Amino acid sequence: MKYPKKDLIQPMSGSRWQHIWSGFVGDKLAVMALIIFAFYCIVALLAPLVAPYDVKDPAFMDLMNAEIAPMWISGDPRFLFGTDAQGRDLLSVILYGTRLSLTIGLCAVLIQATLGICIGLAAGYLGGRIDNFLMRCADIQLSFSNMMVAIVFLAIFQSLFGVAMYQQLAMVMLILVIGLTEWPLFARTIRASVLAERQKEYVDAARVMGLSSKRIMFRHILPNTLSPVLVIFTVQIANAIVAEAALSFLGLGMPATEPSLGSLISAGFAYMFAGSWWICVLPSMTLIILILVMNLLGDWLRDHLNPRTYKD
Amino acid sequence: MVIFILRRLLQACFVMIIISLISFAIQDKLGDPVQQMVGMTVSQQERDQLRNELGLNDSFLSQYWRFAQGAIQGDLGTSYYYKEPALDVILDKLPATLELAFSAIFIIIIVAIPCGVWAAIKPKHPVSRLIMVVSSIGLSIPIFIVAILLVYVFSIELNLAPSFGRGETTNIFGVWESGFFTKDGLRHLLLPSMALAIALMPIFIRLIRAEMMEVLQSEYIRFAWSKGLSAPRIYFKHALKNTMLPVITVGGIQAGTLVAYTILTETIFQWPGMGFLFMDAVNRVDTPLVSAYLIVVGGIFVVTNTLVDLIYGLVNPTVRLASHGL
Amino acid sequence: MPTPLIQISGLEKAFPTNESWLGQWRFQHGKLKRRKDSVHALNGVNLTINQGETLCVVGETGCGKSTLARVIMGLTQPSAGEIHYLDQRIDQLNNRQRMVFRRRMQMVFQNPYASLNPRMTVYQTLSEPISFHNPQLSTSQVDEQIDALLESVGISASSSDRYPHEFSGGQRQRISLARALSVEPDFIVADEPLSALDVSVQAQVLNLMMDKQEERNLSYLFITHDLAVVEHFATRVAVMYLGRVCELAPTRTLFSAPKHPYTKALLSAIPRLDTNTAQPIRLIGEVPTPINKPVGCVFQARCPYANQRCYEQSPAMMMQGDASSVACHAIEEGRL
Amino acid sequence: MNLLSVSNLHVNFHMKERELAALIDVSFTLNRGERIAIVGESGAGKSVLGFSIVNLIGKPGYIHSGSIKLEDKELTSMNARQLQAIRGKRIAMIFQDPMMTLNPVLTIGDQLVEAIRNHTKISYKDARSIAIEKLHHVQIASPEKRFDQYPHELSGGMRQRVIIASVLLLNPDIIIADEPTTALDVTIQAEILQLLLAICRDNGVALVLISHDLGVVSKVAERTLVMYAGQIVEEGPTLEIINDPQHPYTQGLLNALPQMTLPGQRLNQIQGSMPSLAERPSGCAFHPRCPYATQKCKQQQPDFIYSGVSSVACFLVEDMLNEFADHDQEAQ
Repeated sequence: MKYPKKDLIQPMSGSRWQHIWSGFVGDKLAVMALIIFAFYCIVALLAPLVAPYDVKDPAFMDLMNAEIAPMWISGDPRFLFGTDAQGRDLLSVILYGTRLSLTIGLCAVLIQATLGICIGLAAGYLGGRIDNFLMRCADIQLSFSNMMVAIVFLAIFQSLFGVAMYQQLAMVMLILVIGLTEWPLFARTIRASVLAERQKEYVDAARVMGLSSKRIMFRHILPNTLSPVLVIFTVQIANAIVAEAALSFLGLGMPATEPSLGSLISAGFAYMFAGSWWICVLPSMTLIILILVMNLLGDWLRDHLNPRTYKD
Repeated sequence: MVIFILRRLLQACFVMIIISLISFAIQDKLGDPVQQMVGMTVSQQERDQLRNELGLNDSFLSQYWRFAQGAIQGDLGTSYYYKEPALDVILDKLPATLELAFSAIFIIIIVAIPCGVWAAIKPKHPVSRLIMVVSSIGLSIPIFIVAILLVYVFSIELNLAPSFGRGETTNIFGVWESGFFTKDGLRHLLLPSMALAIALMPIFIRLIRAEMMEVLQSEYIRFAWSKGLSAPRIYFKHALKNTMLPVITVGGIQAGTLVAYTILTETIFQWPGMGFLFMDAVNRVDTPLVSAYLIVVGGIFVVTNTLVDLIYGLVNPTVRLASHGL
Repeated sequence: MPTPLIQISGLEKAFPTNESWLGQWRFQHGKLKRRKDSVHALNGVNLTINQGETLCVVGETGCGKSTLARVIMGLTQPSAGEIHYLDQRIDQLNNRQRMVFRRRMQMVFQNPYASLNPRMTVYQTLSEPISFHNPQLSTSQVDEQIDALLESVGISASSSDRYPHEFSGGQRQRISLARALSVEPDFIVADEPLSALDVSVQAQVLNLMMDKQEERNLSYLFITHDLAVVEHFATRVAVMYLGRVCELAPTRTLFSAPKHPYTKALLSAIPRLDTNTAQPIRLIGEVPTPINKPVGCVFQARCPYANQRCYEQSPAMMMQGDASSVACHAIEEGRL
Repeated sequence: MNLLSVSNLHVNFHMKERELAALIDVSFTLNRGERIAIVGESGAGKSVLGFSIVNLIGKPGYIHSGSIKLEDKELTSMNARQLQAIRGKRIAMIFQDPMMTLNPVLTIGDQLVEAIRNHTKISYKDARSIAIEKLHHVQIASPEKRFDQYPHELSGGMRQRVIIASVLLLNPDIIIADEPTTALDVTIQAEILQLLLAICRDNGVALVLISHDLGVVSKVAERTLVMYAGQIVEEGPTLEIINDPQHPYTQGLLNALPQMTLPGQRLNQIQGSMPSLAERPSGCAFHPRCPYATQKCKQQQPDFIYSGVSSVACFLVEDMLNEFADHDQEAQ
């Protein structure tokens, strides 16, 4: 039987991405967060061009200029944000520090995500004993907290290699340690959503069609598990940056010669009591705003990509 | 119940074996005990002999077996720096850390639950908005910056509380050095425990709010309203208990973070606890102390996780059924 | 004489309960024993589906009717028993061998909101099976087929680039049916396809299914709990209880003269529009969970006519005079 | 005096962009001991109506205007404390899914006793014995044992019985039952319906049954309201509505039932589906699906008129009545 033209059903209007986009533009906070985050990224990327001084220049460090207050207090036009105890221009150092922090955060989360997604997919897809074993490992790892594990391992490496040697390797070590310690979060999320999606009837429908399990996994299930991953991804970059900063603060991270935001704060802490608050406070503010913006973006994504809230 | 305990024990054994392997590897690879025991003047031959006597040339496994036996009897080696059994040194500092952690947990509980619940019940109220904004910002401030700010504001600028040390302590039962019973001790406790609490608080406030809001949407809460129950009864008897289930789970996970944060806090406030000792030991390459710390912390984790699971089982009747089998 | 299309014999399926290794230990008679529990969803099902007919399977939650559908479609492996498609045995095939039968047997699912992949447009959803099973077709041929298919189920072809969430429940169920029809099967298993829909929309989907049956000479295995739909739609009805078929009869016979005590109770419980029907027959207790493989008749615990034999011996399907078959000792013995 | 009278009730949903009307100008009355049913498909607003009676619509819905009177007390203007005294005590509710309605972390006993003790000042012991008596009343075996169990230890039918028992505790005047059997199996549905019916009859309780199943409604209710897109389109005695529906929607709904056609025949379907709140058509909300729709239906909303059988909001019926009236006049 053929239906006459006028009886054919036309769907309701509106599409998912339009919906999300209009929701995004409507949310001023999210737009602002995105703009600030983009600003951070651009500045970090272009740090060598934007920074008023070249941090690699031997003349950059000049003890004659040590501890000059920011421009709006000291009136010294050379240093917008003042200088630190070694006479380095704080603005340049912060720019490079941000660049470093972001790089470490991003690389670490990429490792986390790769590892976590692979393990999560394996556990969710293979099931049974492997799943049980992997998830038990994830539980144990999770209950130890990544900070704890990172501190312990970096401490061990530092005593193993000696401080001088360690400082050369610091960046790689940080990325590896932060990257390797937080995989359970990704793994558990992916596994949970793979299990949830596998239960759904569209997967059965695909199986009934005779599609291969690989195709079902990657074409049908995986795309549907990606939104939670995106959310975690954003939040985890923020967490990785914080972890890096904390480790650097403990003296287990980036050395003072190649400072990240964390080591800048750590170095500045000593001068707080001496009255040179800006050495510590300005990098702290930079860090806090960066983390805040990323958390806001993560929150927004969580609220809007979650299909459960999206339903109506 | 028996099953639960059996499973817990198995898991605990597994975890402790891993930790002891790691800490053994640290002791084994870092620092040469022979070097520590004898001076520079001893010849290579004598050293080798001593090595043999100490069993250092045995296979890794048999060395580990010896280490494990020692560990079970409470012998985790001797600290190079303090020249005392490592375990004793650690346990000496345990009360300080525990007191710090418990005060922080106490603060978190008495602040986070009311704030989270309020923000969930009255989401549009200005106070709730304030709570959410503050906790969003709080979530983004790393603990060491919180600590620095506290020091700067309360200690340097306002001079209200001391910024380092533990102050006066009293000895109770001959084993526990407590700072709870003197005014000075409490004053010293104030800033570190606040720093620790503030750093972990936002997670809990947001979690409690989110869970509570979800629970309040549920059918059984609607049914409770339709029975004409009073608002406090619905919020605190019907909703809060359900809200606490996921909060307890997250609390268990955050216990690990809490211990990690004590290291940071103790470093900043020079609080004479285990974390401070640990960082000192790392800087001094005092390997027995480092490995002893690991084992003690591992033990603490196992105990807290078991406790959390027990509490969860007590609150959630569906879990209790699972262990009815026996 | 109708030709049997699908023949099912002695089909069993037990799902192991998800307990950890430690949880399997039990104290029994003062001894610690290890025992693996499993839920017995199907306990020996024998059914034949004829060409061009609609066989409805009815039963309450947990009677194993959905498991039956999944086992026939090869989504779940049976624990025992055989399934034949015409004269070929299909229950032990691997994925590649099954491919031939995938084109002939298709399935429509219960939940219109979960049975379509939310990340795929209607076009993608339909083109995937068509081009997968007909690799020789060019893109334009596939497009043509999709347009024709959509219009044949009453959906405008111009909406093929829409995502499932833009359609209503009834429309999604039409798309589901279109997907099942896309490989031109001759047998469709429909697992409660109407239960999530509103009455007025149910009628639309049911009409569509009947139209397609007429058009393509389809056979349906229609699984439902709604007896009104069964009465209207089915050629024959199988009543299931706790993993067994307890009565199988042509629709009219079943509704005019139900025989098995369970069927009687079930039919009397339908809330019919006419207000002067008899009081529903009350059953004792509720459907038990089949943790242990049942001994004797599955219905014994709730049956008002159960005697010692019912507790010990499982009744076999007995052919009755009016072309129905019933598995009941009471009827066999003439007690009922 | 009517026990409950709802008049000109408007309920809106407050959305980000705009206000959506969920109930439009709903009026009905309920007498003491009377059993009425509200019938409609999902999205018709029947649950919203049920919840709005005790002001439990839930965000983002709110009562925009209209009045709901329990005897002479206006419910819409009551404060939270006054409403609490009404809920459970005078108007009780039964919900759709018994699996979700009981609090999973409290025992059955806790949830029963608190309901009694909330409204009357009696000791725990007395409350317990009342609760056990009511559990017995709803035919639960060994109520003492069930009293201390948690909801997850009970089956669905059993839980719905517990819920009915908890509703009975305070002998309310009205029970609002929102799809009380939809989540249950056929045989258990029949038992629960019988139980509900017996309880209402025996105690003189008025019942508002919200259901999509006309079969269920015909078993229980004396009077039926048919809802479509937030409005009542037809109201009358259940038997009359089933045997002689006036509104095209009611006709369509009934004719779409499988038992209305011969087995194997095509069913009489209604085209299309119910519009969502945001896409409410102009004029009579049913006109895009109505086979008899005229230009007038697209532009104006029909008023409620009494057709001789039931009250209907439809121009078709109105025109027909007018024609008859004209005929009569001519004949005279």
